[in-house]
Amino acid sequence: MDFNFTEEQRQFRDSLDRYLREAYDFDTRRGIIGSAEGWSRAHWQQLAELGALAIALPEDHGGFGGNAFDTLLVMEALGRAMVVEPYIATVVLGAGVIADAGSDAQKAALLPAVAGGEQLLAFALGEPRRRYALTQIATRARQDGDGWSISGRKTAVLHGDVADRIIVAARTDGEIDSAQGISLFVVDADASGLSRHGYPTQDGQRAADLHFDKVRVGADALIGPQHGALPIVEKAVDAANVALCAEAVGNMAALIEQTVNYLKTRKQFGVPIGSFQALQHRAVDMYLHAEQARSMAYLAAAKLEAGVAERRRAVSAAKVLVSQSARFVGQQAVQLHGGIGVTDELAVSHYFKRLTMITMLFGDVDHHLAQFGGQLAA
Amino acid sequence: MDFNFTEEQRQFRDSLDRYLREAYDFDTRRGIIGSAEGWSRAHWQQLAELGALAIALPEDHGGFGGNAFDTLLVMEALGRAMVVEPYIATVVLGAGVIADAGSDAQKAALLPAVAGGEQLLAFALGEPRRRYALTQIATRARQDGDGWSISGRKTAVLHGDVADRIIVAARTDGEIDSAQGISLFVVDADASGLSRHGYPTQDGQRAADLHFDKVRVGADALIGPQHGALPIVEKAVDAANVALCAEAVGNMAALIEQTVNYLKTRKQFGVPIGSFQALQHRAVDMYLHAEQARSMAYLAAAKLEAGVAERRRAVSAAKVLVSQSARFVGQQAVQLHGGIGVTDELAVSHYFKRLTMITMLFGDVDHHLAQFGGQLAA
Amino acid sequence: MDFNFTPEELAFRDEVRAFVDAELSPGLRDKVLGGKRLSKDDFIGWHKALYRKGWVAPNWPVEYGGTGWTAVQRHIFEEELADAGAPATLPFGLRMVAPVIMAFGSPAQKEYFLPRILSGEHWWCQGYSEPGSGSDLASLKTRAERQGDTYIVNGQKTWTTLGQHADWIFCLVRTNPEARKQEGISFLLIDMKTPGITVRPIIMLDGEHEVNEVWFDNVEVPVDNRVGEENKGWTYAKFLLGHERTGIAEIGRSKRWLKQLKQIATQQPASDGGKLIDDLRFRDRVAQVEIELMALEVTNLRVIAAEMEHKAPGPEASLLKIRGSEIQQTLSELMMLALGHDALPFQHAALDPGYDGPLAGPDYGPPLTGQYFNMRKTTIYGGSNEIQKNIISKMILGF
Amino acid sequence: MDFNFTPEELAFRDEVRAFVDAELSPGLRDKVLGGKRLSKDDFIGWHKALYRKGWVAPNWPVEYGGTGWTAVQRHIFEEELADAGAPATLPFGLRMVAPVIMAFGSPAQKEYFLPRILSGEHWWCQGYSEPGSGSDLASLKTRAERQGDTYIVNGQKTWTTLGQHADWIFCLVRTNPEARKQEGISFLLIDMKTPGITVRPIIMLDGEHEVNEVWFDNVEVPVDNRVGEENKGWTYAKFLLGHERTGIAEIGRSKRWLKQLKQIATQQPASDGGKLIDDLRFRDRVAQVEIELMALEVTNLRVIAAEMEHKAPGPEASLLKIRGSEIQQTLSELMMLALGHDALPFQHAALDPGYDGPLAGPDYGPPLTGQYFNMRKTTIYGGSNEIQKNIISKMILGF
Repeated sequence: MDFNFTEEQRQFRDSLDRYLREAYDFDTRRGIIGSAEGWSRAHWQQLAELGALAIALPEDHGGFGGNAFDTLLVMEALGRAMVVEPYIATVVLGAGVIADAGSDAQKAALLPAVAGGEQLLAFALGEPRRRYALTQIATRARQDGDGWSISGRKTAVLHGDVADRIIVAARTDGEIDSAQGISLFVVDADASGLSRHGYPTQDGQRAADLHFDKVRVGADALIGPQHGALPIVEKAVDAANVALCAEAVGNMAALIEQTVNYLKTRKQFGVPIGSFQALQHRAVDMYLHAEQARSMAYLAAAKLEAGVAERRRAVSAAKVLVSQSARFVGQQAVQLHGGIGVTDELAVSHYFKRLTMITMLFGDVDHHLAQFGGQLAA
Repeated sequence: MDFNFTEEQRQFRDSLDRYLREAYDFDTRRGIIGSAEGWSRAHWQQLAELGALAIALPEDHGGFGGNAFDTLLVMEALGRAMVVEPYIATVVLGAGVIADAGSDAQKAALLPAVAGGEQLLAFALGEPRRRYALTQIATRARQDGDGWSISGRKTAVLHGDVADRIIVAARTDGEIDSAQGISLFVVDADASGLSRHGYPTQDGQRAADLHFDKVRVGADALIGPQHGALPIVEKAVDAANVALCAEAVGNMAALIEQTVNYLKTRKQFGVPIGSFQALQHRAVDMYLHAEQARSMAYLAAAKLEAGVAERRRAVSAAKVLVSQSARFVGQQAVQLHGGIGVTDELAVSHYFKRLTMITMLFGDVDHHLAQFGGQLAA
Repeated sequence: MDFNFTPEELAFRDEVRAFVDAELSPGLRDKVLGGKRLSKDDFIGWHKALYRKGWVAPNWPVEYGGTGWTAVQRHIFEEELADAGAPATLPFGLRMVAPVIMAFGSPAQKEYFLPRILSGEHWWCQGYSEPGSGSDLASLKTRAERQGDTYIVNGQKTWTTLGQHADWIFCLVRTNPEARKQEGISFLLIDMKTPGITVRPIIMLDGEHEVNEVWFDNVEVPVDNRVGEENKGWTYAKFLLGHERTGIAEIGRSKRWLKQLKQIATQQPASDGGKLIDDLRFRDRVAQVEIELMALEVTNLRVIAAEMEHKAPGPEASLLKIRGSEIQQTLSELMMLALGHDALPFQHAALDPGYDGPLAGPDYGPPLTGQYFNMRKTTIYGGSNEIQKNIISKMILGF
Repeated sequence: MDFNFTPEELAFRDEVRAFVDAELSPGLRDKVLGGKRLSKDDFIGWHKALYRKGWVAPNWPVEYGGTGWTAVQRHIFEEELADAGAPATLPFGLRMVAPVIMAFGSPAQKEYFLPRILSGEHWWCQGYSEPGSGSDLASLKTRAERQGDTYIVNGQKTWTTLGQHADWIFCLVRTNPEARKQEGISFLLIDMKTPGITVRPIIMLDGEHEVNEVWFDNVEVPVDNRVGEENKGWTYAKFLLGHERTGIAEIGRSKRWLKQLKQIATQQPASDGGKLIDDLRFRDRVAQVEIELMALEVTNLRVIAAEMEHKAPGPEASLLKIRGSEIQQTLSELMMLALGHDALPFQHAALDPGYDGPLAGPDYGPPLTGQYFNMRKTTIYGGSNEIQKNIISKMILGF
């Protein structure tokens, strides 16, 4: 057991933090959100140059071969700066699925391009009128010659409007809710029959509803085994949840720092409001939540390569606790800022909104509590 | 609508409070708990003389014909003083069942004697290895000549060791968990075949495990319809829960008063600890809980004579909220007292223990949340 | 104690229902129930309908145009209107400045302002808070210097709700900078058309324009527009704050939201493909908040009954504010949670009545996430819940 | 970062398990796991077994008889012992007074006391708190007046855990009543057999005798039994308090309780007649506390790793105290709740080993309600959680 990051990891984190602090401040972010695209290709390229996109990708395909803790460090830094670029969609989900289950040809085609910042990916999973269960897939892929024809609707696809390629989960067999019969395909974003309705999200990022209307892909579009992609989907979603947990840890660290500073400087009744014990203790509770959340993010990262049951258990546990912490820290940061906390002007409300969305992406507290409770080891 | 008590009710409450304040202080109570019997016949007689036992019993049988709000006022006063005498067992449950469903002969035989303080009753419902569902009754009553033979075990029967007569819920038909086939009987405490193992309870009261081994009773022992007693049991338990809620309201009022006084007088760091804002706000939270609990106790009392669905809904709602309040107020009262709060010496730990048991008697929070949620009106 | 309505109360409820049926247009009703943006005309139209019926100011004495209702009647009225989807009347004229004018205003002020507040001719807004003075209201810095019959006002107010529509603003201003901070304040009524007043929008975290900054640059206000005595404004301010908290429990709206939450949870899917309302965990969350709301409703009635006896709003109003705001927050949070991934899209345009563009998720979805964000204000405004706890601590528990 | 045990760590765990298998008697194990009362001999017997193995003082430097383990080894050791049902070693000698003697004691004190603490020959108790000084420890009033080579001690200590068995007590006493309250305190080691000492039991809310009052009536203490300098005792006291919090997260015991909770919930019925553990609501409560405990375990390891780097216990220990105590309380509460109506009987005698009288409810039932009551102390003792929050507020957040 070892509970320290390596010297290389610390240096990498520091360089990333330094870059974001200098180049990606709150006003810069506001400008990016307000732009037509809603994200910045220039900053994405900078992240690529810093190695942040390649860090955890396999060395054979342009990556640095890092592990889940490297991804965690990146996500925490992105969280501190509230970066809106498509890291989870492209790197964690998209490249993650390819690295995990793609053919050599798929890896060679996509991973170096992701690492270099040239390719954006998205992962189309959720569907209208469905909630969080990963088996609730109605989108169909039918064999069509030696390829496939995909039809169905996907919703709230993270960065689905800006991605160059979409990895889509579709049913090649079985009924909705069946664990069998799910397959994954990679589809060009400009494929004929694929229409995208993009929109900003509540937290300043982008997402899209996708409509697949007999979208034709070749046999080489299939990722992993036909009918048997559920384990790949599960692992990808677990990885995304760990990334979200790490991002939330970064969000919370920044938010607590800003809140404590505010309490120390904002004066009422002639004294800093941070001199009121009830507010001090609230800040302490925020700190306690954030520290416990950090521990769970670490634990989940550590278990990401463990056996399936152990992995899923740890990830659900982390998502429960991090979400509860995110909710408390976000709500209280707003509350302690008072009126200014509910305006668009300060970063605090933006952190709060991102933290709120994190608690609802890829399974909320109830969903993960159910999943964890179903594996309650005696 | 009217949210005030009548002048008579206020006077009655005041006289009861005055008596208990003068004659039933904490040391007196300690002496009663430490006695061999664990309750005081003298104080019981005083309560009878004050009219507290008769207040809500029917006028035809020695009572004053009061309503659920009168019982509520009594219970709140008993709660303030932490009275350990068998009011719920004898008056609310025992006499309540007789008044609700007993024959004229049963009423005549039992109610005046209860009102006068001469008869103690107990209600034998819960069984070993069962939880809170009222249909989980395995005790059997078999027809035996023109009477009945009762066999089975009852546990945690409130004041079951001191009662003169036991009202027992037994199955005359059907299997465990069946709503049909439950009947009620009144049994002499010294009946042959009935053995009692009495014990003190965690909150300074008394209870007993009862073993019915072919206990023979006559046909006139049946209370209400054969096989059809579940509605009577439900109503009795609802009434007991309202009484417990009212008692908890009294407990909490006294506990908050004592805690606030302690905070104002206990000094640390040269100042009363009540000058610390975090502790003040904790006391405020106790007050908020207690006020909401009081409202729910009133609401449940108001609905005790309403239709079954409305009654059960209100009672479960009250039990949920009052229990949650009782838990918070009890725990925080102990915490705010510090070390002295976890000793046997002060009343605070005794209130805490009683409040804790109240949350677990006749259904805990989860049980009543389930019951309420099952009737979630759209 | 009697929790049942009397026949008279039931008849009154029927009268209220008949009025709402007749006067509340389906269009306005659907806007309110659907969480769409309300226009200035929406508010004024409904205000005038209530005015015509004589019901716009239940909190006013009968001689000024009040209704003379009992506490129970007011409870019925508020609950029925909220349930039906009527817009709330705005408090700034009817429930804030009007009681101050009645209690402390000059005969001329009463005669001029009160009828226009009642009729809805004047839209009022509030000039209390400043950027530097939130909970510590008395530290306000906006100055009014007297020059003959005129005050020259300079400074800045903030959090001015719907000030963009207002005809008049009531302001606390500092008329004596030398005195202790509570003792140099006066209470002015200022025409928003006066030269030198600038209103700037503040965008809230949900992207909406609801509050404003109001800047005063050498604004001339006649001394006749001062309420009461010079430098005694703090007394009137405290009087107003006591009245402001009436109705702050927002029970009517919360009951409507609870109903809406159940409808949404009946329509939204659970993870297993069934209905979300049948998911035990979600159902328990709904049940819990329903129970808390039941308790708050009784508490509210108990407090009103006690106030009727003592004839003045007491510190118990702080209890209603705290629990009422928490319940509103919980309800809005549950409605958002019910959406699952449909909570994610930010669909600003879809809140405009008549929007018929593309929609992500169900049609009831677009307002819900922003509503949750917006409701965070309820534990902050009108005296933050921390301030309310200080009040209870001092006034009720005696610390 | 690596959350897996190394082969060496796994081998060490096997060694610990083999030791426990060989040395922990089934009788003692069952007492601990069954929540029965432990006798003085139970504690001492297990202490001596650890002493013989050289494992009784993992927190001591090797030169005094410590183990020289890594933080991970200590973690493994504590967890294995707790899981197996070994009694905890008592902190008063090993983890409170011993570090103070090592750091500030005279050579003679070190030579005399440390081996006897290690071997278990001396049972120590703590003389810190007084009735008037809880969180405000420095306000203590017990006086020690110097007369030649002797201090004459008068006063009262309280909350003296297991003082009824103790051979020695370490005391904070006031040697200079004139000085500022922190500056007139000395640290004395007092033989409990000295004339003038009276120990009186305090009965706790669960009916148990665990703590005591200790009265000093003209007790003569040799000046040689003072640790360090006169009037510098507050420095040593703070040093001790820093060490006291090590291990206060009680993770080993909480993990054992979690296991026990699941066993109980598997045996207890649900209202529908099934198993309680299959009741979703109860299962969720268990899951929630398990998740919090998982987090605390990692936090504990992170804090220990940081301490190994910085070589001193920091204010992060307050975090462990707060969350550790809350988790213990939750676990004890859930075990009680699992009992349903079986939580009601007060069966004091059934906690004695060998009790075979009548029993109400299941055999694991009798200790559980009292245990919940008793655990309320964990957020009070060792510096209440409010005090811990003050520490974090000041030392970590910088307020």
